[in-house]
Amino acid sequence: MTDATSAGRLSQTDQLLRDELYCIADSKLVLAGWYMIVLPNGRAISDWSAMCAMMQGQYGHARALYQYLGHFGVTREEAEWTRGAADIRSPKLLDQPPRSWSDFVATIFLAEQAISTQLGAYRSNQADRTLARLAEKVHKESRFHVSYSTGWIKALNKDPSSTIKADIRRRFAETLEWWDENDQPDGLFRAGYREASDATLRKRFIEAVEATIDVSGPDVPAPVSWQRSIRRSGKPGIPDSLFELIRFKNHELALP
Amino acid sequence: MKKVIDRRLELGGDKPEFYEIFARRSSAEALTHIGSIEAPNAELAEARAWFVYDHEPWKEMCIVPTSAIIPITERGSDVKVKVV
Amino acid sequence: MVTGEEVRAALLSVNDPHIPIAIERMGMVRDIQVSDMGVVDVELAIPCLACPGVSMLKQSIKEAVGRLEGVREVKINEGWHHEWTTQSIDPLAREHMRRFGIQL
Amino acid sequence: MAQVALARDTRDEPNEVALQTRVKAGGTLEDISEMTPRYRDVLVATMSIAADLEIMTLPLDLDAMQFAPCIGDRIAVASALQDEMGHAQVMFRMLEEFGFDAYERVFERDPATFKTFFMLEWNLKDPIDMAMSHLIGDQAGYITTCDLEEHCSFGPYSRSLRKVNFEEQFHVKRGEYSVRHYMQLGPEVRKRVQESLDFWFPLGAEWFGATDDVKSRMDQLHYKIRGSSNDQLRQIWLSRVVPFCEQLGLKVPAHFDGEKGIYVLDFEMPILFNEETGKWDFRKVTWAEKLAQWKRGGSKKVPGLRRIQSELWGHDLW
Repeated sequence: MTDATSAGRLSQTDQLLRDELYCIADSKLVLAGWYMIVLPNGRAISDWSAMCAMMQGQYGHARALYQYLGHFGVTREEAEWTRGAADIRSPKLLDQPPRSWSDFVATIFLAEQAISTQLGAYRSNQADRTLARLAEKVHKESRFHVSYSTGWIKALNKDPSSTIKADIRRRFAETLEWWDENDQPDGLFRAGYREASDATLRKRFIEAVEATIDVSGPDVPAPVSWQRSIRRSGKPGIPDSLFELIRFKNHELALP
Repeated sequence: MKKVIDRRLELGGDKPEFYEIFARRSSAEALTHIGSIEAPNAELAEARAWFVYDHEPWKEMCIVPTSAIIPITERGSDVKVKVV
Repeated sequence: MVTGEEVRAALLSVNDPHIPIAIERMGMVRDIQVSDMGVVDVELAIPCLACPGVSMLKQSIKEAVGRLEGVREVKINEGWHHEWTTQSIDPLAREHMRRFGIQL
Repeated sequence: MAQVALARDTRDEPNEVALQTRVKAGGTLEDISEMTPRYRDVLVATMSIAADLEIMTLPLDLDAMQFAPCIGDRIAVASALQDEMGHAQVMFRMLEEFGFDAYERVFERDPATFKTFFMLEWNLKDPIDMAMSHLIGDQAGYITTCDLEEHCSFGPYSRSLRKVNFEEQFHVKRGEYSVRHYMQLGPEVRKRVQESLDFWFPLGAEWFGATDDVKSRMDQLHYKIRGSSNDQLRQIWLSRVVPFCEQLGLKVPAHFDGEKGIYVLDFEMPILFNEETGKWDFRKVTWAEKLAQWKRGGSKKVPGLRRIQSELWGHDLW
C-alpha cells in the first residue's frame, strides 16, 4: 500500500479512522464508477438523469472525504492517480459486474444502504465536529439514491418471474462481508467517532434491507481472514478490468 | 442485445403513468407546478422527480399522481395539468 | 498589509459559478484570515458536495484576491462540511435574483 | 383523398391567417387546440429535433466520462449530461402532449432516423475535445435555445427553455475555463487545442444551417417559432467565439470585418469534411453535396444511438 510511510506517524485511533474513511470514500468512488459504466443501460430518459445525478453525487462525496483524509497525510495525487487496482478499498460486493438490470438495482440498493449506514454513524460524532457535519451532509444527499433503488425493486418485484429477490439475496451475503462478525474491539466506537459499533451497524443495515425486501435465509458464514483496514477478506484490491474503466486518465489535463 | 422494456411493469400500466411535481424555493413562495415525471410507483417517481428537477435547492417538493387530479377548467380536453 | 475587509471587498467581484451573484451575497464566504506574511485563507461553504464549478470558482477567487497588493498566496478551503440553504442568501440578493427570473 | 385535403385547406385558411396575424403581433399560443395543422407540424419538427439532439449527447458523454482526468471532471461531465437528459425529459414530455410516444422515439426508433446534427455525431477523443465541444458546441446550442426562449410563439416551449438556458450557459463557461487552462500547459498541449479547434470550428459554423440566401425552414420564422435567421444566429456565435479564441492565441478561419462591422468566415459555406484525412476541405461545394454529407451523418451517430438502445451485462462490462 502506498500509505505505508505516513501510517507510522499516526496514533492508533487516527489510523483506524483513516482506514475506515478510506474504505468509505473508495466505496463511493467505485460505486460512482458503477453508475458510469451501467449508464447506457438505463431504461428511461429519467433513469439517465438519475444515474448521472447519483454518479455525480457519489464522486462528490468521495472528493470531500479524500480531502478530509488530507488530515492524515492523504494527498489528491494519491487519492486520484497514483494508486493501482490493488490499493482500492471498496467492498467485495462491487467487484463482480451486474448480470442484469435487476442485479444492478440489487447491488446499488445494498451498496448505497451499507455505505449510508456506516457513514451515518459519524453524524453525532463528538470527537470531530467537522467530520460529523460532513457525514450529515453526505447522508442527506444520499436519501434519494435509496428511494431510487427501492422504487425499482418494488416495480421489478411485481413480476413473478423477476430475479430481483434472488439477486438481492446473493449480493446480500457479499455486502455483509463489509462488517466483521467476530466481536473485535471497535476503536472508533470507543473513541466516540461513531455512535454505534460495527456489530450494531451491521444489524441496522440488515433491518434497513428487510424493510424493503425479505432476505431471511441460511446464515452467512463469517469470512475468514477479514482485515479491518480494507473491510474485506482475502486479497486486497479490485479487479484490474474494473480499475481500468474507472481510473482517471490524461492526468496532465486535470483541472486544479 | 436490444433493450426489451416491459411497459406494463416498468411504466406501471398499459399507458405511461405520470406524476405531477410541485415545488417552491421558500416558504414565502406559493407551491408551483414545475413539471411531471413518469414512473411505475411513488418511490421511483420521487427519486426521478428530484434528479430531473434539481436545478434549484427546493425548500418543498411534492408529487401527485396525475390520475388523482380532477381538471376543472380543462374539463373535456386530454390535458390534466399543462406541462409548463 | 492587506486587511480582511479588503479581501471581502475583492470577493464581491467573484460570482457564484452558476448565478451572476457574488459568492459573498450567496452566503458562501464563511471565513477570511490574513497572515502577517500576506497569506490569505478563504473558507467557503459550497452548497453541494458534487458542485461541478469548484475548480472554476477557486480560480476566480485566486485571481480577484491575488490582485490585491501585499497578497503573497491565496489558500481556499471549500468548507464541504458547512450547511448551506437558501436562507444563507442575502435577502437583497434573493430579491435581485427573483427580478431577473433566475432559477437558482 | 385530394378533395379531402383541399377541403381541409380551405377550412383552415381563415384560421391560418388569424394565427399568423396573432403571432406577428407578438401573441403566444398556449394550447394545441389553438394551432393550425401547419403551425403544429413546424413546431413539432422543431421540438423533436431539439429532443433528439439532447439524446445524442448521451453516447458522446459516455466517452468523455471514461477519459476524464480527475474526479472533478467526471463530476462536470455527469452534471452536464444530467442536465441534457433533464432537457430531453422535458422535451419529450411536451411532445407526448402532441401524441408522440417517448419510449418509441428513444428506444425503438431506427437510429438512422434520429434528427441529430453533424456537430454531435463524432467521437470525442480526449478532455480537450470535450472542452471544445462545450466552447464551440454548447455555445452554438445556447444561442439557438436563447432565441427560442425569447421568441418562440408557443408559450410552454419558450418557458421550458428557461431551465435549459440557465444550465447551458454554465456548460459554455466551463468550456471556456477549461480551454483557457489547457492553453497554459505548454506548446504540446496548445498544439492539441488548436487541432481540436480546427475540427470543431466549421462544425459550429454549420450548426446554424444553410446561409440566408438559401431559403430553408422559413416557416419557423413565419410562425415565430424562432426569431432570428440562420445568419443572424451565426453572427452572434462568431462574435463570441472568435474574439475569445483570438485572445488565447488560437487561430480561427474567421475575422472581424471593420468595414462591414461584422464577423465573417474566411471560407465560403458550404464546405465538406474529409472523413479520410479527418480535416476540413475549405473549397466551396454545392448545398446539395453538403446536405448529402449531413444526411450520411458522422461516424458516431448510429453506433452511439444503438449503444443506448441496447444493454450489456456481466463480462461484457468488465
